[in-house]
Amino acid sequence: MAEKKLTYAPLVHVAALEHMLNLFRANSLWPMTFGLACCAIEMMAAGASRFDLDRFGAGVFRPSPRQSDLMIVAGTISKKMAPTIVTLWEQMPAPKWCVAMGNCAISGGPFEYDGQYAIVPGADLIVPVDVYIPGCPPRPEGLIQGLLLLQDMITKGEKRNVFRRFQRRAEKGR
Amino acid sequence: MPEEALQDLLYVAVFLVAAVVFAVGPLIASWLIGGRSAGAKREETYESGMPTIGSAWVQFSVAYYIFALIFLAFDVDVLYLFPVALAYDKGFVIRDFVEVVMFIGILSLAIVYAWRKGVFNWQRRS
Amino acid sequence: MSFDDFREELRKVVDPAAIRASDHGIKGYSLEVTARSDQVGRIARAARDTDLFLEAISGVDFTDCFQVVYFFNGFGAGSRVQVRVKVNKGESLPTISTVYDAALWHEREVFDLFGIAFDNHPNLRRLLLPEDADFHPLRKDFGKVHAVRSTDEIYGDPTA
Amino acid sequence: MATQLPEPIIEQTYYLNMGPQHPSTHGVLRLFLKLDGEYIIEADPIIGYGHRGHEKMAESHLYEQFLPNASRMDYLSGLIFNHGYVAAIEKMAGIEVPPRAEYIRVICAELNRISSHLLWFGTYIMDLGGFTPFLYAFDDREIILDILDRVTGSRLTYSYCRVGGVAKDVDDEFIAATRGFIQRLRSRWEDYHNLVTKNVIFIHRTKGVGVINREIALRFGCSGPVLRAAGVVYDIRRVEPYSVYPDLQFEIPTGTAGDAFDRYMVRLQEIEQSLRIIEQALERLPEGPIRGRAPRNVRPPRGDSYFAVEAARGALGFYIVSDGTRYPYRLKVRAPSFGNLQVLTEMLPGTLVADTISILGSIDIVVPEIDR
Repeated sequence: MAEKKLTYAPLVHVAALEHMLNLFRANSLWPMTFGLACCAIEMMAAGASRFDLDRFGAGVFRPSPRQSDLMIVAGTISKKMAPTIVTLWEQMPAPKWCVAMGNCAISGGPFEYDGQYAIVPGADLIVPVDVYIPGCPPRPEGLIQGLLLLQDMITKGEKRNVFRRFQRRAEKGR
Repeated sequence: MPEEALQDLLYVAVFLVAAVVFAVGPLIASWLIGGRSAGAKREETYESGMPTIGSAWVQFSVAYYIFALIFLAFDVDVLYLFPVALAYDKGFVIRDFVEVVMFIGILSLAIVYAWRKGVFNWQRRS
Repeated sequence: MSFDDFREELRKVVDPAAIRASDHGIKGYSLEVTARSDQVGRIARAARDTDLFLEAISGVDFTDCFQVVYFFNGFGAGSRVQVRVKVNKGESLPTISTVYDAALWHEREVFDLFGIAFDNHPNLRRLLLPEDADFHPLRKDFGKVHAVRSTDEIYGDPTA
Repeated sequence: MATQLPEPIIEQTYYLNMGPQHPSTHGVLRLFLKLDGEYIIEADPIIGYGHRGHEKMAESHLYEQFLPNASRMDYLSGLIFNHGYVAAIEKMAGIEVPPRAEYIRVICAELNRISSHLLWFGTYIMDLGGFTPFLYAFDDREIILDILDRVTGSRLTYSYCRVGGVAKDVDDEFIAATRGFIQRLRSRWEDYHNLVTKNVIFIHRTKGVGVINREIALRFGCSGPVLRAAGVVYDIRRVEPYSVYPDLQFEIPTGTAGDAFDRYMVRLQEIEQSLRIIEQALERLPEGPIRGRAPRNVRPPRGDSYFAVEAARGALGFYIVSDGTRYPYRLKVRAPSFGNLQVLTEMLPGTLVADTISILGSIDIVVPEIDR
């Protein structure tokens, strides 16, 4: 497991302020355009007209890590690409989150067998991952569910995320 | 210092302070309440994830500079149009319109001049 | 038609015994040439003059030797040619990148995955693996492989 | 004494990595550019960032186990790769495929080709700055993915074609949905042309940019729309006909100048031709079984064979050396984008950096297919 996020806590730490900031951060995640392989196409489909990530504030795909706070590792991580991923992760300003999209990013997926010489089996070996989205490739709905889960993690609880668009059916009844 | 002068100076001072706070404020706020990321590569310049090769302090062609100049001219020009937009069609519609057209017309002479001088088509240097 | 001209050119370069026509429907190529490594340059030049393009270069690792398989193809029907060259382990092949620019990368890939060197290739370095890799993955002695065969077991007749 | 003038600073060049993480390199391709101001002096595409070792995997996996890999190499036209790999084994092992399965394969392959071209259309125009066509194209592409999802179970990486036939039969709703899609795309075709083809900015960015003529294409082994834009009528579906393509009528669109605009026009006309193919295939879809008597475990005879298929990007080839067992001895995949990408080393020097994006986008590459 890569060493934990290596981000220093803010100097001024006021709970209410922190919660408010997390609320805004959660509902305006700016992912970095970072497609490695097949999952990148499903990420694009999620950003396109039908599945539309903009409904959750996560549709603004920034090309540079300096302006993004979410890295979606979408695709197979080859050994030649691993140092670049770590560089991009370190060049992202805090607070930042990482989503491992697809089986290749979770555990090497269909390409992991004992004779494999070319891939890094899993993004969590090189960057700290917050949400894992299984699937090969995961459907855009899967990616959206992963992002919703990440938003709940950021605001530390679904009820606290007042901007959340989709209530789980169980809660809505109560 | 007569009374009104002091009061006018006060407006200027307030405006100045507001500008400084507006500019420096977010920097300090984000430094205080936002966390800071760490990592060896954090300070390096971002170049699609690759280490940069050689330095970027090289001599560029002058066309870049002239491009910037023309942009600057029109950027400042927009600055002057804000008050015009506020005071537009308060009775003298034709006059305002003619004045704005003249203003922009003279400024766009700069572009015509640059165009004629061939700044916009990049010469091939082999 | 350019393909027949190529067949004539080929006769001048390689002795006709080494040229065998094969059924395009089954094999996918209509000419099968077994060449020596020093004839490769002239074959490529003959193909280039008769308007064929280099489709692929692929290495195959056997117990007794490497085999480098060139595929040339024309724009007409059924005009794919397979040229098989036997290369002993440790030997190298002359490059054809002076004739076909496509060979620049194909040869780099064969060098990268098999370790077969191509002499006077302008820039022979690894193509796919990271620069500091020190192994050649597609060799049968590397990693997990089902079986290692000799050329006789597969092609039945010992190639020249 | 006159002050000593500093010796003049010579015009310096600098290196730029249009590197693995770049919005318009369509995957993890790294263009190592030596620049002089806006001009490219030297361009060296560095690949390998998407290398997964498919060919090594094939040597330790059964023929059937390698099926999922085939469509993950070029995930945009995954079904054509899947069809190509399966057809290569069938030809080598002499396995008969019932006609209904052949027609279903052609219908799904052409739908996949259209979805690949639509995705290229969306991303290419987005590279050149227009965002709306991307949403139009993806909207239509989603309908194709729904149709294929219904019968194959996946949207991008298909294992639908199996040795000897296809996995699942198509039902009437699939046929109705496909016909509906053909109507819908034809009705919206006017919008695509009005939105982009007649746009003056697009024409300036692509007309006369990145001219690849017949001679360059020959030297670099280009294929597919890149070669056809240079005026060469070379399409594997016509030159080495496979499956049921011989009894379907369709033309091979070609360009004249071979510039980025011609490649654009060729791909759009190819979409229209694919629609025609699907229509004919739907009418002639025979009844019957969808899987022939394929043996439980596939064991092609000893020897080697090469099988070519027309993928969305060009001539895709499978060179299989078999040692008579159930494991391929060597599986070489001839990737169409390999030759198409290599042309950049010749096209880019002397152009502007902005033209790089236009040329690279018009060539339409998929990186894991090049790196295998």
